[in-house]
Amino acid sequence: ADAKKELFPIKYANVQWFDPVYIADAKGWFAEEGLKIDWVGEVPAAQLVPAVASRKVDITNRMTPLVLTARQGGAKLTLIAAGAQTTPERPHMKYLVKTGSPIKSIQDFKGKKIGINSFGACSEYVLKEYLSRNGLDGSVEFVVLPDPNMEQALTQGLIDVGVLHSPFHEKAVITGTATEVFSDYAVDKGEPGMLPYFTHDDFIKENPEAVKKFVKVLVRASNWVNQNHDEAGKIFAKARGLDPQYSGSWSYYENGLIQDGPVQWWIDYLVGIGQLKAGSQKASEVYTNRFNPYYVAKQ
Amino acid sequence: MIRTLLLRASVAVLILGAWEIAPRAGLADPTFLPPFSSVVDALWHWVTSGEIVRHVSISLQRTALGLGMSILIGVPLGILIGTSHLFAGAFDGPLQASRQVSAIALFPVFILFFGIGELSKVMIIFWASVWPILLNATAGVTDVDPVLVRSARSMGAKGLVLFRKVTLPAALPAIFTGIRTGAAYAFMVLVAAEMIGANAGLGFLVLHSQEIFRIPEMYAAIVALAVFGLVLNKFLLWLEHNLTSWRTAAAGR
Amino acid sequence: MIRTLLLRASVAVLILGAWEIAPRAGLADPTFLPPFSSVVDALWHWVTSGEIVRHVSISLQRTALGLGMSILIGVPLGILIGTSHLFAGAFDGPLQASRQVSAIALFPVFILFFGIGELSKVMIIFWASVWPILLNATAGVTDVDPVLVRSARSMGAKGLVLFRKVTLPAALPAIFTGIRTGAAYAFMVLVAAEMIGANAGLGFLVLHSQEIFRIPEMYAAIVALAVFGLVLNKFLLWLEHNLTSWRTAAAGR
Amino acid sequence: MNHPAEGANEYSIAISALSKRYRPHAGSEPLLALDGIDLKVARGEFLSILGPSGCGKSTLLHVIAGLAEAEGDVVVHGRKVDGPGLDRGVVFQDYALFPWRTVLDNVAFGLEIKHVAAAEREDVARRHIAAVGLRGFEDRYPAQLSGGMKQRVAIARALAYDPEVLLMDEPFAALDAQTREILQGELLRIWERTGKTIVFVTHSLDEAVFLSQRVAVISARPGRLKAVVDIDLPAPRYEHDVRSSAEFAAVRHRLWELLADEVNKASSYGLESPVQAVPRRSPGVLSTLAGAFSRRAG
Amino acid sequence: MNHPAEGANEYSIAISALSKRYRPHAGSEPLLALDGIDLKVARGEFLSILGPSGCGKSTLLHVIAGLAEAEGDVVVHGRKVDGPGLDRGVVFQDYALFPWRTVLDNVAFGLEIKHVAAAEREDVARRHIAAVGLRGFEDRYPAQLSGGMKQRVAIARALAYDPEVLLMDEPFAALDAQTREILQGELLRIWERTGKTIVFVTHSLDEAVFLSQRVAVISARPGRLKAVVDIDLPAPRYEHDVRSSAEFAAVRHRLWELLADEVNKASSYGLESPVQAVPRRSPGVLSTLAGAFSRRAG
Ligand SMILES: Nc1ncnc2c1ncn2[C@@H]1O[C@H](COP(=O)(O)OP(=O)(O)OP(=O)(O)O)[C@@H](O)[C@H]1O
Ligand SMILES: Nc1ncnc2c1ncn2[C@@H]1O[C@H](COP(=O)(O)OP(=O)(O)OP(=O)(O)O)[C@@H](O)[C@H]1O
Ligand SMILES: [Mg+2]
Ligand SMILES: [Mg+2]
Repeated sequence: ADAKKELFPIKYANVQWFDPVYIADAKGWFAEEGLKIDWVGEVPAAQLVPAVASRKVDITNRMTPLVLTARQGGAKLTLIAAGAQTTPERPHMKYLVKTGSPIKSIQDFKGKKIGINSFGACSEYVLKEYLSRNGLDGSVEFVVLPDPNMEQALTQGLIDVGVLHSPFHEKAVITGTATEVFSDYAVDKGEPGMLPYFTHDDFIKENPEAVKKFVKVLVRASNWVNQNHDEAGKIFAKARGLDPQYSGSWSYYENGLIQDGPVQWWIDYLVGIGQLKAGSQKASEVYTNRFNPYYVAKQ
Repeated sequence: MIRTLLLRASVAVLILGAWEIAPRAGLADPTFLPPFSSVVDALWHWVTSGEIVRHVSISLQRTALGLGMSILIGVPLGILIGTSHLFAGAFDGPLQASRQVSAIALFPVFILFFGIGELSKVMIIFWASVWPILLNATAGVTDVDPVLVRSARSMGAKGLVLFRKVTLPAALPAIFTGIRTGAAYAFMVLVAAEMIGANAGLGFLVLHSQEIFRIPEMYAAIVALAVFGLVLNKFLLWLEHNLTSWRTAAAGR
Repeated sequence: MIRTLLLRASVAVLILGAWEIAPRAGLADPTFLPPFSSVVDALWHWVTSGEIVRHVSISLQRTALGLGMSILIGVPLGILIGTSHLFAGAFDGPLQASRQVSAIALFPVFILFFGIGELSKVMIIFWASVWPILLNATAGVTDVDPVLVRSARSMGAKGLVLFRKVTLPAALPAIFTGIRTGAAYAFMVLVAAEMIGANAGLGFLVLHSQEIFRIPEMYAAIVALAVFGLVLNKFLLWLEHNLTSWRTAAAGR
Repeated sequence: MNHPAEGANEYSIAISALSKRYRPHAGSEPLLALDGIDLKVARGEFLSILGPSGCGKSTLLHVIAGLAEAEGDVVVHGRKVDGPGLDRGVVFQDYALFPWRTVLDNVAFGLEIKHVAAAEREDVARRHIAAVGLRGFEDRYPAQLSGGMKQRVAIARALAYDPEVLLMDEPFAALDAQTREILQGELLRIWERTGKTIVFVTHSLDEAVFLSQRVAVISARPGRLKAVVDIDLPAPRYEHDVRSSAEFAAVRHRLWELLADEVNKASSYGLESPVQAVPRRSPGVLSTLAGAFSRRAG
Repeated sequence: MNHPAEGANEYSIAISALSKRYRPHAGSEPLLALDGIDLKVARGEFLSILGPSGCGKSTLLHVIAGLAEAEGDVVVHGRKVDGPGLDRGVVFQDYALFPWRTVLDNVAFGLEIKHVAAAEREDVARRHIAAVGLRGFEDRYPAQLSGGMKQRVAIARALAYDPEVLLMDEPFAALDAQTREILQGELLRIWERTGKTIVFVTHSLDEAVFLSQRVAVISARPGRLKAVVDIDLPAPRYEHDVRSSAEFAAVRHRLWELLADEVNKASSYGLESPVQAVPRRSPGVLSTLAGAFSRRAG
């Protein structure tokens, strides 16, 4: 009972997408390390970075470019684990069209209306990069739509292509309303598809042990997910109240180790489009693996 | 009486009937507008499982706190602006500017200052509902019949006494209209408020149901929200009726 | 006059000065509350680049259309409810229920019926702003002094003429209060409306700046929104003042 | 004098078994304001209604105007009254001017309803405004006028409108004695020229006697028709100094006596001991008041 | 009779060089409502103010009450008036009852302000309500009363409050002749017993003569003090049939003459041709009206 009292609380938001933290929490692995996930409830995706930056949430995961722009904006954030990875089977995003649509490849995107969940992040940039590599610069129209409304907009023909994340793309594909044209694996084999975990620098300074333990549990859970996708999906579905048939799970970087590549990809891209000042951010300063037991072991 | 009830009932049946038939007849996509009966099913399920109580009570608490704060702050402030030229001159500008700004736009600011706990939700509701309350309180006290004020002043009433015995009762109907409008807006932003850091509440239920593709549940939550709002509104009307009973007496023949 | 202006100016300077100094002095986290000057910088950048024009004009168009619809529908409907017992009996229930429901909760329904183009944005603004307009129009016509109605009826005025010449002018002040409250709410949901299918507009700018953590830009957009709202509000006040000039004349000494 | 003929067709207004109940609070005992009034007014007649305050005079006028519902029948020009009509014009006790209209537009209101052309409308309205001594005030709003001025606007408005029957509720009460006498004379002139039927509520005995062919006296609550008194004074009354005549004094006295009881009843309503009609040396109605004062002063 | 002594300390109210301007529209020519009024009222005096409608009587009362600002000085009991005070009570021309208070609570209002204990307050209020003949109506709201009843509530309210100076704006105008005479008598009794200073605005010559020690006559717009007339009638007037005396008739006539010009000026304000004071055979003020009617009828 005493040990329970001393569990260190980590303020954590209930994110809409798949997250191994749900698995580890369900399996009690955090408690084993003396941690407790203090669920603060749902926070809109757009508010996750501000929430961590203002220390109302301790750790969360969002795409790298958002962390980079936030750092430029003055937020003291650091990536502490690699998180999800785009693989051919389990990509970060899928480009869906209504079943039966004549759109079959990137070439068919020309002049089409594309639904994305926000500007300034993966949905916009990865597709833009892919379009420009195919000589289709500026040939599409982007409109913002929340992920939950994407499938509806596709069905009603309000958009031609929807950029969907898990578990929304699973639902749309499984119900047969939409078909995948390709996934973000198409761009540099999914290099920009990393969905890393990050926290506030002050949190690291004040609670290095807690960060270490968190990363340890996270890596354990991520590795477990990589081995048990179906079961992981079920646990996630249960935690979210989701119909298990629509639940998906992501692939995770081996042992949660962050590499230069995905981070540098984004730095280069953002500098290229003028969103980041050249030389202002170095990949090695943006992330750290020093809380990762595997990294420490390697040292 | 009976005729009105019949009329009301038939209009309700008509609307709900259309809702039931449209998706079934293929006039609307049942994935996005499921038949009303499935919505009732979902609602019924929550009721029998008792789950609805948890959501309603937390939403009620947030609304009551937010609206309560709006009343406690909006009414006196509105009255101050309506009565004091100095105050109106000084604060009218900033207040007018502030009220243009949506709570949704201020999410990061709310998170920064009030966190993501109950306080931020209450503050969002407060932010949305305080403006009509303030505006109507100001209008109420400015529009008080000068003849009555003159009469009371001639009897030595001034300052707070004048305010309490004349300005306030005369402004009460307007203040109540403001409170009812404010309550409606408290409801409107309940969903927005429960976007931040919630895991229970009717607004949360709407959003969450949508996220996890439970569309009938989403509508069930919307219906529950509407019913909840109606009940609150009726309560406020009842309160208003009792506090300004002289108006009914005057109109009654 | 000059004293009021001075007072206003000094309060404004005080507030903006505090905004400038607090983050610089470390009293507030400059990441979240950047000094006012950086907000002005961002705003100035938009102005010189002319980008602001695009956002303001599209937001203005959406607000004007939504609010215009609210007035065109809310005022007559409110009046009908206030004057016709039959109508009130039939539609009061559904309307009261509807107004409890947040536009945000209804996103799927709006998309279903109005798509993701301009129409859905206009409808969201309409949805938010129509209720106070309707409510106040109803209150306005119900509260018309019966003595005046009696007097007009005795001169043979009835039906539409009675309405046009007595009920409407008597209810006008209340209707205007409703329109101004409605306009404030049109503004409040502009941000929500521009969550759907937008790629321009002040609300969009707020959200987008938030997403990419450009906090000074976010505040700049909020300030632009507030200024825009203030201008609209002043315009409505001016209109009200001109249409109900008899009130000023009565109060003027 | 054009005394009311008894042929049914000659009646402008025929009231039978008229009763009116008010319900002060929902579910409370109804208050009987008028009780079984039977009254016929001939075409072209000038009838005044006298009675103590609160006896139901305004109520009766409203019922005739079709503005209030009541039990019993009111027939105007052979048609049962079931609402206000173009044939009856009302001057209200509480002015009832439209605050958002200028004096000119208030006076023109009735003409607007009758679809009189704008130019003629303004012309007629201006003449009526001048006639009640308010030239120069055409563009004022009612809130900018004194009490008496408002009342004069209300009179001009009802006259401008030109209905067959005029129902006037203490129209001259707020006027000064002189203006009042002038307007009384003018009202009689108008009545003679146009042959309007006028029902005139007043508190003033002199006014009732000077103006009317008949005076109906209503009793204190509940309002019952106590008496109808014929006033047989020579016409046109404004051309003689009728007020100084012996007949005038006699009729006035008769009405005074009729009223005295009623006023007593009305004033002592609920008092322990009824008071004399015109208390001279006896402790009067306000003696309790005086008592209160001396207690304070002492 | 207790004629005003000239010692400065004896004055209850001293008005000097009082002018009041209204501005009907922003930026428009101001309207001069009162022009250079000089008037002193002795302690315990009963002064009436007479004048044509719209001459500024109500305005003058409001200025004395401290409810309206004006140029010039008003000194009450040696203190310059700069707002309303507990020493002056007002009965307003337009009742000014609080619609959300019952009759009882309306009458008790002034006592509430004076922090009289609840029980005594109710007791005093009930006695005053009974005294104006409204017992049984304690729980009614003003909207449920007739015009005269409202006025009586307003009178009871001002008396219950017991101020040293009473400012009354046509308090009896809406009452019937009988109640009016009764209340006039009672007002005199109260005045005598309590030694209050009363400033009384009225339209009625008879009322002014019967009640007052002095009558101030105000001229038509702009309101100037035209004359102050002493009324030397025996006291207590309610004990004799003062109204029938020759002195009464004489004073009344003097006032009539003073007023006649003014009323003419007021009524003919803006008319092409001024009208005679009491038009007998000549076309009167409303002749244009009559013309309008016959044109219609023809
Ligand atoms: N608020 C106001 N704005 C402009 N003019 C006003 C206002 N109040 C009164 N007046 C004007 O001032 C003049 C005097 O008004 P006041 O009410 O004092 O007259 P009065 O002598 O009491 O008349 P009455 O006997 O009809 O009550 C009038 O010409 C009136 O039109
Ligand atoms: N709306 C109402 N609700 C309840 N009672 C009312 C209402 N209107 C009038 N009464 C009552 O009806 C009675 C008659 O009122 P009415 O106004 O007809 O009197 P009146 O003879 O015109 O009096 P006055 O001479 O004082 O104007 C009064 O006792 C009054 O209290
Ligand atoms: Mg009456
Ligand atoms: Mg006056």
